Amino acid sequence: MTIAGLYNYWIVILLMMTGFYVVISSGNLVKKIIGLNLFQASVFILYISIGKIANGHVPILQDGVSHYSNPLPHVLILTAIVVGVSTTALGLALVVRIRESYGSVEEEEIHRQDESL
Amino acid sequence: MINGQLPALQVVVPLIAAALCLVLSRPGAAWLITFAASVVSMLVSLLMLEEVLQSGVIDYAFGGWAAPFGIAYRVDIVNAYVLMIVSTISTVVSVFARVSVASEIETHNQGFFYTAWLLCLTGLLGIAITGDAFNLFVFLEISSLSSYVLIAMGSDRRALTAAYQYLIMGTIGATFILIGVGLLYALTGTLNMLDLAARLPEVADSRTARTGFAFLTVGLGLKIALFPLHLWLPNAYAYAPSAVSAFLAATATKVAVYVLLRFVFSVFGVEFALGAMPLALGLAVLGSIAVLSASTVAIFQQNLKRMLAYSSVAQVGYLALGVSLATPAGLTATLLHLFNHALMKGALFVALGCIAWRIGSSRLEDFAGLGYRMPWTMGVFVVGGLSLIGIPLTAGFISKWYLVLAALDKGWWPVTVVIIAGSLLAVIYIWRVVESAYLADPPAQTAKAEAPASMLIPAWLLAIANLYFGSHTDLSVGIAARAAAGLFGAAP
Amino acid sequence: MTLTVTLIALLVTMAFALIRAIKGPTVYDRILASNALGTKTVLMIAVLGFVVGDPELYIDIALMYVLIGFIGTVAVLKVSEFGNLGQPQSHTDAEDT
Amino acid sequence: MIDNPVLRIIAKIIIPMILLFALYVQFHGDFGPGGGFQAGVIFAAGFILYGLVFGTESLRSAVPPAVLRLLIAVGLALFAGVGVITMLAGSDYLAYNALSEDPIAGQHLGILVVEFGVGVTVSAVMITIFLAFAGRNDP
Repeated sequence: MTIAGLYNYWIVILLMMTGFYVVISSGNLVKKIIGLNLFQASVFILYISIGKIANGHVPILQDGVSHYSNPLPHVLILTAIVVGVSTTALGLALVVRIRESYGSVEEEEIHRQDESL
Repeated sequence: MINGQLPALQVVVPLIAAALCLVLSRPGAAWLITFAASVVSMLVSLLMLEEVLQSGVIDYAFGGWAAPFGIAYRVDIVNAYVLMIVSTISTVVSVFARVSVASEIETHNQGFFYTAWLLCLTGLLGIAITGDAFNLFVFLEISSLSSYVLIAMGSDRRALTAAYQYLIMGTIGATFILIGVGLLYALTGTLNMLDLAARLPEVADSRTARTGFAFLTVGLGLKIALFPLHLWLPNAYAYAPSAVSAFLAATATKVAVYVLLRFVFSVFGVEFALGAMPLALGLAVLGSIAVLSASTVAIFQQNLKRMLAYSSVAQVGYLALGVSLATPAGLTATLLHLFNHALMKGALFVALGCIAWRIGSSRLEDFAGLGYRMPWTMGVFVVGGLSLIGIPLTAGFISKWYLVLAALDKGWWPVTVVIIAGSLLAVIYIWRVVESAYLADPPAQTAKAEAPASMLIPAWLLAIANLYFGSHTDLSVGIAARAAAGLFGAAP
Repeated sequence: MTLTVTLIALLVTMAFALIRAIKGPTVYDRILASNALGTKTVLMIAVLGFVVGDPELYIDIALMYVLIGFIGTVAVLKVSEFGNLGQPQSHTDAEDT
Repeated sequence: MIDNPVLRIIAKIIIPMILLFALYVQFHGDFGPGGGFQAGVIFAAGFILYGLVFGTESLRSAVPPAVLRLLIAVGLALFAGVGVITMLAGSDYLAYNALSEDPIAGQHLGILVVEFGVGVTVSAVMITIFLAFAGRNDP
């Protein structure tokens, strides 16, 4: 029961490990960033699922509602999403520059070019 | 009135200066703003240090919301001490940066460079001052993102791959910290560090608390470049612009170490972090390996910036050893080394920056006869090197002395041996440089060609500070001891 | 009850669209499938608003999703057709380069 | 893509709607889902659609990079400026109560200005990012 009841954590762990695996195993710099995004997205889900309260309502003040979900994790994650977007943009910008100076986005090829210097 | 606002000013001044810098992208103006903002934040941090030493902790509630609801800044001796280190280093290095940056970075990018510098400073100061765990993550990311930009501006194309590597590893580390904070929040329902410290002991025996702690320490281990997680550091420091190497080497890992101390000692408490969890053993083992292996690797580096970067990894090992002792004496040594290492690495990297500016290289084979060509710059390098080794009458000696004493006090003989072995290895890698600069056959051209005064003055300031704090220990040791006692004594 | 049935029907069609987006032999199949998926998502958000009991909040979100989704489709089409996002180039230009 | 009449007409119809909706999200944030971050992104999305259909050159002449850079700084300055004003009024940083005689009116005014600053910065940053990537191959 608890194992099925905590399904949100299973989803988080699955996503997290998928993302982490992509970051570590992929030799393609763009794919690494995709993996990183997946990894971060899993944490966003972790936070948001923590904030949900059973039968809780959307946390906007309304008449006749007394039971709200916790809005704080949403606010925190909004900030974290902005950070994630900035990281992605910066990472992709670096990949563009790397591609311009090395002519490749494959890690092995870049290492080979650096070694031969 | 202004005194009460110091904690906010500490962060807001560099932030507004960054916005100004972005608009006035002319290099001269941008540099002036950076310098002015650094000076102002240095003054603010000194005033706060003074106030904290006199009258105790400063609390500051953002937006007028009191601590558990709003974001609260809380300055005690440890914070004020770290803030002082960061802002002072930024001021000194920014003096050096004007000429160095002008030669290494294209004119149209210099405005962005100084903007990123100020944002990095904002982030580092924010990490040190905030009393809110999530706010800490945000500032951590501000400083990390801007330091990726700063590193990528290095003139070598390998700076790009180094920055990319740092970005991937740094983001993983930051996300780990985010997970840790999230788990703590799920457990206690608060993000304020004081509240966390108050509520954690009740639930410390749960699996969530242990998982959160593990995520936090691994994430911070990445940020402080503790031994197996240090792979991003050597390349990042080696290919960054000289001024950035000096600034980051002297501040970034220090602030991350501060965060570790804050979480271990203030939030989780000594019994849980170093007693119930195997952190002390882990830090001792990894710290020892870091000192020995990184120092050994440093000996074989031809690029001196890379050599100093590996030496930084070794110094992180000393810091970890001090923490692992779990005694006030060990913590004092760590805090002392935090300050002294900022001074010596600042001096060494600034001296290297002067040399790179003059001869356009930081490789060992180009150092032949440099002791005669650039006597003043090499003087700084030698002083910094002696301090790094830990020769008496330099700052490095003091911190190592305290570290050895603390280890002996605890009866940890092997740690003492490791520290002394690390110093001997440092003798070797510094000696290689000195030998090549003074004793090797000088090349034909031996006319004196010094770096300009605006680069030499900050270099010598740092060198003199190394000597001063090597003989006048009241100030540094006094503050470090009080800060350590504060961390051990009570909640933040 | 009707709302629940609607939701289930939407989910089924979304699943079909997803299968086509993964399998789709050509780029256009995938784009069309993902676009259809986007449209279904908008509908689902609107229906969810009625299920939860305050449609006004959810309509805002649905509207935003429509507007942004359109831009995404245009961007993907442009990249697949011309290979870049920048120029306002016509089809003939692209074939020259 | 400018040759395609369908796309051109649709874009011309939809862009004003996107911008209007962004303003709605920006200023309705007190009562519904919304706020500066979201509104900034939606506002930028309108410009990005324009850039996609009519080319980055046209977008760049509509909002020159220097203006974008200024807007980033202005948004940040609005945010920080409100804090400085509250500090000058003798209260803590970003304590909106000090902005007006009536604390509730002060709160409203403060959050409105701060969110507007956030929105301006976010939209300027998003357009800058789009131009930086999409406009790379420009001659």
